[in-house]
Amino acid sequence: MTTTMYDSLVGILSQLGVYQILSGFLPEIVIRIMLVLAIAGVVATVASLILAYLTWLERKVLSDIQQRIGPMRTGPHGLLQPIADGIKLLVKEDVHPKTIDKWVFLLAPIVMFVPVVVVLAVIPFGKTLVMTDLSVGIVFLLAVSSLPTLGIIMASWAQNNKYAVLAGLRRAAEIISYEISMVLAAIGVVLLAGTLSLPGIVEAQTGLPYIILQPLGFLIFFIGLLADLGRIPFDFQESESELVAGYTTEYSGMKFSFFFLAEYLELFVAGGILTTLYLGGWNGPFLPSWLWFAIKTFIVIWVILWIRATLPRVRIDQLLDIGWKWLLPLALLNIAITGGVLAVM
Amino acid sequence: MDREYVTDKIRRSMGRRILTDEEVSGWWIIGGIVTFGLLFLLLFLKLIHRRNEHFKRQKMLEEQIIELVGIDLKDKKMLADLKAIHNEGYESGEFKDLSFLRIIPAIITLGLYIEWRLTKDLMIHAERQRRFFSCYLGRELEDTTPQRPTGKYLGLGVVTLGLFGIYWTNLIIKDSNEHFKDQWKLEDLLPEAGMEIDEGVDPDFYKNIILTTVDKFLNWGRTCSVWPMAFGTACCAMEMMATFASRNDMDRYGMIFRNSPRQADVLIVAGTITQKMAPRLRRLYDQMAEPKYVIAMGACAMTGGPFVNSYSVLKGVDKVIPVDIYLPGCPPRPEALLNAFLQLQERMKEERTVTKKFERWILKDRKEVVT
Amino acid sequence: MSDIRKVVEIPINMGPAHPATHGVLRLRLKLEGEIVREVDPVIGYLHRGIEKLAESLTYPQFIPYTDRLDYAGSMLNNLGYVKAVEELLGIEVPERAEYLRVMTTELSRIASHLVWLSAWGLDLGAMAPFFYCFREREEILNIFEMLCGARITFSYMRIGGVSKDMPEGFADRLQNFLDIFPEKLSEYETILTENEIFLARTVGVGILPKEDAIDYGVTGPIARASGLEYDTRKIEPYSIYDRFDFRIPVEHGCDVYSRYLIRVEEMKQSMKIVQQALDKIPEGEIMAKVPKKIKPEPGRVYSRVEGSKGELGFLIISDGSDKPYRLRIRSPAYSNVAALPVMCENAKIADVVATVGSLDICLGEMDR
Amino acid sequence: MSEELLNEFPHVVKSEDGLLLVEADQIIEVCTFLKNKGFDFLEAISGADFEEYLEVIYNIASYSKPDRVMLTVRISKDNPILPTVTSLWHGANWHEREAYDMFGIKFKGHPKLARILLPDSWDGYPLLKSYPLDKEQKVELEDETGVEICQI
Repeated sequence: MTTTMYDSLVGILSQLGVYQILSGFLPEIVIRIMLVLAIAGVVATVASLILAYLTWLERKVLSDIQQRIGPMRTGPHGLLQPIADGIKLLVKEDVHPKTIDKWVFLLAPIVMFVPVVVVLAVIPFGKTLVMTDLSVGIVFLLAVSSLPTLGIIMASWAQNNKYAVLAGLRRAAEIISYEISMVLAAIGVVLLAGTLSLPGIVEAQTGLPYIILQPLGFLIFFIGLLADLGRIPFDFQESESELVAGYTTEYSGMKFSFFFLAEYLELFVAGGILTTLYLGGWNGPFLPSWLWFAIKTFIVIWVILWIRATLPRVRIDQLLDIGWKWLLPLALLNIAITGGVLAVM
Repeated sequence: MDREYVTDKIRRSMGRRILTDEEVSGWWIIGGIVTFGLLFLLLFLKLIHRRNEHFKRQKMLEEQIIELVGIDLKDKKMLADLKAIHNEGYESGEFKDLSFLRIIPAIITLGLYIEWRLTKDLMIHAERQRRFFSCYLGRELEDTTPQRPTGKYLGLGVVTLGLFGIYWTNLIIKDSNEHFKDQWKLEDLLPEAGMEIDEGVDPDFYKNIILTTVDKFLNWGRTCSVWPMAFGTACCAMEMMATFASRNDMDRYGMIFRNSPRQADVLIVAGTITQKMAPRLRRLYDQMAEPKYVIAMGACAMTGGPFVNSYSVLKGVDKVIPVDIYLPGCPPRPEALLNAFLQLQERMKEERTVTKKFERWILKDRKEVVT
Repeated sequence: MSDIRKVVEIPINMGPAHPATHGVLRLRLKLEGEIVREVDPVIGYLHRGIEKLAESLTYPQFIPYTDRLDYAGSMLNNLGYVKAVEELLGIEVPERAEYLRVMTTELSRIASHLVWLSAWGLDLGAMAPFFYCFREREEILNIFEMLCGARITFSYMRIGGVSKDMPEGFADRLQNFLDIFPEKLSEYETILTENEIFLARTVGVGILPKEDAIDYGVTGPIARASGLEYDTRKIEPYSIYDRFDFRIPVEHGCDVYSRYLIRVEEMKQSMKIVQQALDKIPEGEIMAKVPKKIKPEPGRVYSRVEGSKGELGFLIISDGSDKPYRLRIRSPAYSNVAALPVMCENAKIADVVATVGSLDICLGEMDR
Repeated sequence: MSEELLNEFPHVVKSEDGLLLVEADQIIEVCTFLKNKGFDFLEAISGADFEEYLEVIYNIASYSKPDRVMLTVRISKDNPILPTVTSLWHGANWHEREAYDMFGIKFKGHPKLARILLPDSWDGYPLLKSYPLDKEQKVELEDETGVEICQI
């Protein structure tokens, strides 16, 4: 059984004697709720800080590749840029065009944002930094991380804008093509680890990260992840030269910033998922476990940004082609090989 | 530079004095004592604000006077002297804004720090200013602002655990009020006197320090994150692209292109707008979310430019949409567009969304606040 | 109950303010899902009435307006116009001026192609080429600025010559640029030419068969990409183009990838021409003897040059006064865009974007 | 080339200032003849307004040789109609539309003779000498496409 963040927090509080004092006058369930809320709050705060700075990181990485310097004037080296952007978007007028489907329009950003935050609950950030150790963690993760698509489709429908509808249609069409292969690729990992729990998978990689044992699976999963993120080369939902601003065309102000943030949080979560499943999670010598996790995650994020800066966009039917004709058979092959090898050994 | 123009500017600087040189009442002290020092915090913020505004105005006034003397070029020695005295202001830190964050050391030192700083600043300022105007008017003016022994006061403050600060604050209020009054009298003596009040500025606006601070904060966010709408029609679009490319890199200022007008803050009208295009431009502008700004880039967007005689060209986009910044050139260089953005940022700093909202809400009976 | 299998055609409006239309071109599309069934280009959003304005301006006064036709490569328009007027007047241009003209126009062609490459890269979703291309373009503009003081709208050519001679240090700077540019060009090619995704997006897309190219009067890189070996510089050498060693690239792919290859090759060839011109440039006058008041005899002339987008023609009808009686500009992009519906038959939306980008349209010249 | 043309078509005349004048109803035949002779490149069709008549100028060149021909058709101002050459070159479509847009010259048999550069609601033909250079016209948002217009 893995130590979750809750357990370690209780341990620390008991050592300090705070827990005993609290339990003196509060029923246990209340304390539990309080502590869980506190943990959730801390994780959400840290995550939102990280994702705010991911926007900064992206701009800096892009500008470095494009021979510019990127944000410089807002704070030293543009460090306050995300905050300025946030303030700007917060106070920007929230336009509600006349033709929208109001409730769906309103709910879409939330539907997009919430699942991404929920996924954070199962990702093991470090040896003891696990919020919940679900026994079916990987299933939960794969299921919930594809929910934001619903938000995108809702948003594109609600706006009553043809460009947005096209973006939504594209998204709906593409998701099946890569999502199945992604899940199948993850089965290889599950077979090797023998567990569905994410901390379990990480522990199983103590000696050897699965990227070495499952190179094919890693590749399929990575491509699927890129498509899931909707980033170049697969940014059909927002391909600005074709669909103006894609599914956010009619959104402004705060609602737009929700989409914006959800996308970057997805990026962070994607880095976390890949690290957990294939790069050995928090495993690593010398450094503390959470630092290893952070380093690996940021390497993944950096690679994704690098791809964005250099590659053109593929066409939607080409992704569908890749998804159905290449990724799916390869993923099945991957399972067969993994299963076969495991059976023989 | 036109002499008339500079004189106008001086008059306008003087006109702003009803906004910047605000008289603070002594009742604040009583209020501070009653609220156990809470109101003092506000008072200090207000004093800092008043100091910044007054010094800023004086700086501008002096600069304009120097400009004027430079145009006349009768007395070269006087010009050099004025410049030297003016530059002292930079050296002593007088022309630099005192940050509101200074309130934190002020709280730690029970207000003594800020009192000391304000007294010192005022003394330096008054002394320098006296010399400046003496030089300009050609006769010795008397020093009206009393010299306060700051060191001694500081000692007294420490000994009385900050209680002396109450009296000291009173002195600051009084001294400053006196200084402003003298300053106004002095300004009326200037040969260029004759105020021109900047219309469209509500004098009450500056009184509300909290709201203006919030506005300042929001404006900071806005100025640092200006997202232009990618809208280029003709030649100017080339230079617009060049401005956002590697050499000039507008991303340094936090500016990135958005393709959807809903998410854009500023519409750069780069190029000729024809009669056929004009309604669409209007539609595009309407689709943008408030607050929105428009830069008319290039001669065509300003007036029609070289095509002004043509049957199909709109003679200036301001016939269709309101324009904030006019940027001449055919086409303007990237540096010029960059400068236009900096000018726009200056303009954005004058926004006061929260203050206006608050005033509409609280003072419903009052007339619409002038924008 | 309606048949749910029935395909609904969605009319959609691209432009005039759309990121992929490079200015204010408007496309009315009819979509069946992702597939474009009908493309209807709507132009005229930048119709500035230049042809009418020309009738109220004297011959030299019109030169600045030519800058604003194809603003990506203004020198070419300058040359097109002054050449037409010179033919009308029968003026012989001095050697040195001819060399300067060739150098500047070929540089202008490179600058124009660079703009095209950068914008097209953005259309395809590749951001890096935009920044790389503008980096080199800035250097070309600096060279132009050194020569005539302007970055975009040069008005460098005059009737009978050019306005300014090479300043000191110009040759070195130009030579320096010519030395570094091949390296940079290969940098773009690394990003694009053999990139799998790029190939998937461009090969076989936006096909314009040779017969259709002829049918629509398509010129420039697009015609050459459709297998037509047609370049005014070779077929009817004007100025001093017959003295230089260069070749006209021709591709037979008829698709947008061929157009890309053509333009990249053209940049190399232009560079070669500039190098030769720079090496051989003679000393001498830069202006011919031109009367103070330009008053051509009544008559008409149609003169054509090879612009960066194709054949740029000026038809001038003179009635003997100092203003053209009628001035007609044959703009290459006008004919090229007319062929767009052929190229976009049953394409995907993304293909339409790639195709429109590959045409290298310049609305100033198209709508005039 | 012009000699050959003059021999072939007796109605084609060379005017004193060297223009090849073609009768309006013969233009298709002349163009077909030229196209068969290798003049396959229609460069431009331009209009011009003269005091007594309107002119339509055809610039025809070849993709393979440097030769070119300039044909001129003179038509009356009251009834500016002549046959279209879109059956020979699809590229003529837009050129003829422009001539219609700017001069009001009507091309018989043209597939879609509508304004091209100016908005549909425009009144008058601006390149005619009688049209004042700076006569502005206010343009409303055309609503021919309904909802589409709401989008950028």
